[in-house]
Amino acid sequence: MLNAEPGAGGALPEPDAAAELRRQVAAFLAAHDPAATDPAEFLRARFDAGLAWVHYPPGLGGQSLPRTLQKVVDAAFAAAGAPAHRADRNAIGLGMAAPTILAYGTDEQKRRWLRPLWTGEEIWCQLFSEPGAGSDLASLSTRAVRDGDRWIVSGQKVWTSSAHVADRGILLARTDPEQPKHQGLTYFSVNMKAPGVEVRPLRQATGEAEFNEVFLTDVEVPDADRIGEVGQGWQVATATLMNERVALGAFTFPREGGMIGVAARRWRESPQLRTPGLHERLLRLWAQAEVSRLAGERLRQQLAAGQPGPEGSGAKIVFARLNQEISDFEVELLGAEGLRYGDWAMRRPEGADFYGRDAGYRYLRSRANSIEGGTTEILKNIVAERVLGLPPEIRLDKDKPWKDLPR
Amino acid sequence: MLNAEPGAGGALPEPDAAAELRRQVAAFLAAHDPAATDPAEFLRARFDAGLAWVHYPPGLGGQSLPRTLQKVVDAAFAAAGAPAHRADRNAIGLGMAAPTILAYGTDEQKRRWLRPLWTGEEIWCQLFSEPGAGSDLASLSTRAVRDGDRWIVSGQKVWTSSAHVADRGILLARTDPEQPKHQGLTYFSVNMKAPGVEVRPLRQATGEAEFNEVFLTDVEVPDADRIGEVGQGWQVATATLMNERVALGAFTFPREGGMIGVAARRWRESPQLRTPGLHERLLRLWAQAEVSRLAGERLRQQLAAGQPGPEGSGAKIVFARLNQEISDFEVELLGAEGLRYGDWAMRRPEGADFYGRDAGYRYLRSRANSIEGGTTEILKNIVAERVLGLPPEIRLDKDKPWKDLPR
Amino acid sequence: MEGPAEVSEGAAARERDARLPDMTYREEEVQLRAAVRSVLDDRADWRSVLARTEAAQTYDTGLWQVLAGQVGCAGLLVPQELGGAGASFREAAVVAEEAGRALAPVPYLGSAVLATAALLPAAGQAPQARELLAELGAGTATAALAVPFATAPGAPPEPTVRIVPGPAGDPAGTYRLSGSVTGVADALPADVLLVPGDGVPAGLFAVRAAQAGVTMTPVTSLDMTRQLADLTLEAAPASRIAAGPAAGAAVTAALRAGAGMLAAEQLGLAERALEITLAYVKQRHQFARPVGSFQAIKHRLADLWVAITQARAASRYAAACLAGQDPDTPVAVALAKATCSEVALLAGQEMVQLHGGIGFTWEHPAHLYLKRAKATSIALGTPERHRAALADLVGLPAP
Amino acid sequence: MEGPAEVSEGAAARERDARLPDMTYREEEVQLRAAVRSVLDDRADWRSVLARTEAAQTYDTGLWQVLAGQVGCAGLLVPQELGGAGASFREAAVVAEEAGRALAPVPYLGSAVLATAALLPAAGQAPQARELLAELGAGTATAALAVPFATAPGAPPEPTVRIVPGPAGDPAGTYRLSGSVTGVADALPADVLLVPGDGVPAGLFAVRAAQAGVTMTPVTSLDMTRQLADLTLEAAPASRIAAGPAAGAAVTAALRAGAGMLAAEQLGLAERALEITLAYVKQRHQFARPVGSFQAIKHRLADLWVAITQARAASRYAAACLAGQDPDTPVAVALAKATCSEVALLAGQEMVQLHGGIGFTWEHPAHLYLKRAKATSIALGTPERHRAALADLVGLPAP
Repeated sequence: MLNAEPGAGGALPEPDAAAELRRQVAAFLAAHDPAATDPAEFLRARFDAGLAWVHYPPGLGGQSLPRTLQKVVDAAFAAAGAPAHRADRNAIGLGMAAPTILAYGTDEQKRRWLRPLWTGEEIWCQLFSEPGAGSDLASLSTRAVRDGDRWIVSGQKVWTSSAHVADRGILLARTDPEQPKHQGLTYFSVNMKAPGVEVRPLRQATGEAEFNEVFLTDVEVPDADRIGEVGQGWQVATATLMNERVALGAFTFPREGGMIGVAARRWRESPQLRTPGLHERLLRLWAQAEVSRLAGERLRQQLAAGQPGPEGSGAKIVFARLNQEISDFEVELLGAEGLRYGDWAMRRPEGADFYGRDAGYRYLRSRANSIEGGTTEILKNIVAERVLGLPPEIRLDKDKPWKDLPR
Repeated sequence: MLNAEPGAGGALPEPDAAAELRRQVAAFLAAHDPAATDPAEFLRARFDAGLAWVHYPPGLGGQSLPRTLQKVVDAAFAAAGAPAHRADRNAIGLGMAAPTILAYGTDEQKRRWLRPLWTGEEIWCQLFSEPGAGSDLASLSTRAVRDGDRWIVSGQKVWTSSAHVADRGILLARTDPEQPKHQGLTYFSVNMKAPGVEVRPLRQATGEAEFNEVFLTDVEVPDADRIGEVGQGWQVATATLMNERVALGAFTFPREGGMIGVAARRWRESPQLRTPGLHERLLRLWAQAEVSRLAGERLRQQLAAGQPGPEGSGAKIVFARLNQEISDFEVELLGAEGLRYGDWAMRRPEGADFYGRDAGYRYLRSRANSIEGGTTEILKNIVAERVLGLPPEIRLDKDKPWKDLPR
Repeated sequence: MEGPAEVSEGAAARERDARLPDMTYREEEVQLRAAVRSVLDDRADWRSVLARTEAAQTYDTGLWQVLAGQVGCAGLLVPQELGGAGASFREAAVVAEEAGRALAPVPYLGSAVLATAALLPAAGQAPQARELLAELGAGTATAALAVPFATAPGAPPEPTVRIVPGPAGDPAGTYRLSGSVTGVADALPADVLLVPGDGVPAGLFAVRAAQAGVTMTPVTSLDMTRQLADLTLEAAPASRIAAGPAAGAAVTAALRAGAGMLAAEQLGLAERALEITLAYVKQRHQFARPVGSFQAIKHRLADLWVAITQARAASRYAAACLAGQDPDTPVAVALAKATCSEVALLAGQEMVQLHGGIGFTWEHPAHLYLKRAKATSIALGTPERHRAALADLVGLPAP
Repeated sequence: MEGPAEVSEGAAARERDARLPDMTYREEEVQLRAAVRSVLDDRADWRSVLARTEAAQTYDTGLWQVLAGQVGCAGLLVPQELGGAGASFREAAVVAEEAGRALAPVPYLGSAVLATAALLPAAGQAPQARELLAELGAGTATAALAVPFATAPGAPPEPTVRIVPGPAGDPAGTYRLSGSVTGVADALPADVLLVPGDGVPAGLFAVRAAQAGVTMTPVTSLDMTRQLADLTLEAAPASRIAAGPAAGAAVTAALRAGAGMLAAEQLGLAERALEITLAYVKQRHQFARPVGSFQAIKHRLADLWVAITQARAASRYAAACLAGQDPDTPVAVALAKATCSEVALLAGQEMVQLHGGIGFTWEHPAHLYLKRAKATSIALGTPERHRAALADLVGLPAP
């Protein structure tokens, strides 16, 4: 999938290409006055002009240019006060669905889905995890049964962000229970407004619901909305998840930028709460947090120098552990105040709000950091097997038909 | 094996039995003046009088009395200044070999071996572990091949305490490589002075050698020295090891009696070495050590009240961890002095000397606490499977012939 | 090879060990446990506990009536001459363990332990204390000790409530109190508040909750199963239970007993969290195997079980010392609260993690155990504060 | 779902990040590593390292000749105008990593790092410093900084050596020193000792080892691969390298650089310990499976590997800061020494444990790694002392 990414090379050297792009944006703006054009109309036109994501192919919003040039275009549009495509509202669509559609979709699917996805007119969500299939995603049970040129889908999905606002979802479903589990899966795009799709908020320990459960009851999916071949679903989904992992590494922290900054500030502001034992813990956590920041920066430097290493595999393990230990420390530091909680009311936030809420929230929310996006246990298996070359777990489930596996 | 232990009940109520034993000892002492009798002769006579180990059967040094009465006899002999049988020099003989012989030996073997074992005239050692068979003892390779009424034994044993002073050893050897590993083993008693037995000290990280390697090269063992049936070796050895485990639980600690006492004294004596971080660590370790002592005492109280629980399974795990953490702390507390070591000279001590040597020795020697007598990893498996009822590891080695197993 | 004990410093040490109090569960304690568990199994399954957290009344007064009145949990520590059971902290700890297992939303710790223990020293002198103890023991009233729940036994804070002048018509023996106390446990269902108040002399006062001048504000609490309250007094009528140093000593004794019983509660919590987690990992399959068959999971659960065996010894020792008024009680309570706090927190955190996603949802008990574990690790003194207390108690001075 | 970074405090923060020095290994550093490793693979396999610990000379002067003279390790930090390589602490750290991997019994840390770093500040003023640097860089002499190896950078102890009056015939510029220094690293093979001495003014003095009045007593050391020595001076002739505050500053700078390079050594040690352990658990079978196929073992090794990735970042950051005389150097060195000490110790302890019995025997390298790890965790400041230094450096004040 990473190799299928377009725009690895461009026709022009970068400075010239940048100048050319700026010329194109200027010409586009001359033809479409941002102040006078309907925002959706403007974005659709921008897409059609190949100025949406420049590393995508011509006709699909781009010009097959290097990805690094995207910032040139974005800056030029932003400077002109052009309407934004609200990438934050469609993270799964842009980060996971779009590259998958590009790599595995038919020409017709690309034409149909990519433009409204990019403009934000269609929000996408991801229907992968199930109550019975978490770490072992390939064991999922949601069934898709063929019926002529359509599929009838039934099952339950879980941990679905944005499902309550989404127009479409990428769906992994079992099309052949007689096959071993990785081979009986097929990948679809499903209309979230279709009959039989029911979205319920999934309330979590913090009191709120960032995620949803999605119940699928005899949902009709046209075969035209299948992405990839029948039985190829695992391969397509793996590519999707690889895009997720690539996306995670792209952020940067300043010193004391993360959770440790909150704890350090609280320490500085609260001399009356300090004790020798807490001081030891804080210094240890501060050192670990700063070193993990340095490790992240070092990884970025290596990538920039063309020396990718396996070090990234450990970053999420460390991140989760530190978030948990630091927030644990913070609640203890607060003492009496730590026994109070902001609000248990059920809400629908867009995501975790580590810095807008209180210490108790941070403590609870960070518990999920070692579960979501790959449990720490699974990540350690990956490090042990893929990085250290230790023998894999004995697997009894790879070759038997899925229907015969214990569940 | 525990059920095979003799002396579970006695004919007389305990106070009467104690008085009767005291009368017997008095009569014995009247007949054998401790000051005037050769010590070995005295001990042999004491054995023959049934006053050696009173819970053993008549004719084998005892009177089938409850084990708790032993202290009556020992106290009476000690008060008279009678020669001791030096139990400390023959811990494996008394603790492991003797109960095994009693349970599985022939009458002739019991008559031949138990008296000199008890008197200390014959020291025993244990030839079980091998370089290739540690945690997985049943995979051992030492071969015993039958040749008429004798066996020819070849192989290498390791971690053998007292082998360099021992007269006899209990030996586990493979007699049938075609059988699955637990079924092809047989248990022997071997003469440590026989041709082909070579004992070499096994030097350890501390510089000294508490243990030996024993090389067996075509050693002849009479079939009369086989203990138990051919192929029954695993069962017999399991009984031996269970006696080892029972022996471990019999000690008691006062507060600050163990390694923590050394560290606490050092702390009290050395104000100049104290730092806040070390203080936190010491308080934590002190609390853990004291709680582990309470847990041991609680276990003893439960046993005394006839409520045996599984809690003992965790005691050695905690003991090893604390010994290691406390000695680690102590070396760090010492700082500059911790960089020095007493003596790397190769010596042959009887066992670990945790309190006679320096902090560096304690640090190094305690590393073995989580390996010897069952690794912490194996003990955790035992807790998980036998106490918590979690599924056993997938085993691929139980039913195949030993000779076909990967090694 | 080495076993867990080369050291045995002779007869003197063995004698001292022989003095260790009985840390087992005695027959009558086993029976009490069964009685309490049976009630809680019936009336405090986790779904009803969860529902209660969002009800108007977050305490289950009906359940408390059964436990207090029928099972006799409220009067365990009340002397027999006052109608109580005249039992000891050993039995009280057994009830605390069960309350912890179920996260029962009842004011057992606040009323039957903290308030009762604060009243006991005054029972000889103050008739009000005797009357109140009789009411508490019979379950006809509940009380709460009005100190912040985070207070550690060794460091009772300065009173935040003062004696103020009352109107001319006050009957003799009536005081008036003003001030506020934040984060009080088990105050919401309390009929009577025991309030440390400043004045000449300072004292411990009993204040009826249902009267003018007393305001109780529910606190949104991290532990939803034991909701705290902020208390405000405005010239609220009060009677004095103890005065001067006796008042401070009563509060300290109550906090120490409370910390010991809270440790027992944490032990019960940890045990139950492990049980639920074990059941889950045995039944939950991933990769066509029970999750509990993976060795890394097995070892973590073994670690937790071992930690619980240690916590149980510490908790039983504290209960036995409190019961016998052993001079080692301050050490025992510090050990128990420090140990059980950390073990309960480990259990709660492992419960969430080993359940995976489901353990992070509202509709699963894991978060209730986690929140109780985290809150109780702070309540009545953090592990660190209890270990710091050991420094003086056992002579390991700070730098 | 959440990734490792919701926070990004805008452009200012990103700019500060952009200022982070290069923490990768550059091409010339990779080449230097290969050259050093090749020599050490040839001449410092673990059996010869073990044998050396019981030889009369516990330092391998032949090996040091090769590393210093042929590979140029001794002169990395010596300026080019004095015949050195004029390289930086980045390259010096690479050599330290390799020395740590092999536990090489050479005075690299003592002579090429500690003594060299102590001389560098004086190179502008003192001709003796220049001459000595040239000798050290060329490998024709080695030196040691005569402070106890346990000394942390922030807390140089009071000098234990004093200037004493010399005989009448002493040449001008000659001082006489008396006193003793215990536990000095890399002193045994040293030709010259750099001794902090008390007097008016106090100073840093160079003392030739092979002369009357200098006694060096080998210490039986926990780390057998770097044997310490106790030094006694009795009116030993000395020349002054630096005086007054400059002397103290030179010692502090040397200790800080030494701590940073020792962290690199610990990183190398940890990596090699992990490699050897991995090779063992892949090949060692118990229960007819490689020991490394058991998940609990796999997860522990994964934990160790993750810890090493963290240690590498800390170590490279310290080396880069030292190389660039970055104002963040004190923070960087404290982080590196605290982190790498703990990771090396973890690696050494896991190496012993995961080898089982064989890892506890003399005839296996595990104990050598363990002893080096434990000793270096104390040397030049324990992790706790380095973290305590952070309290001031980053503004996290003690209670």
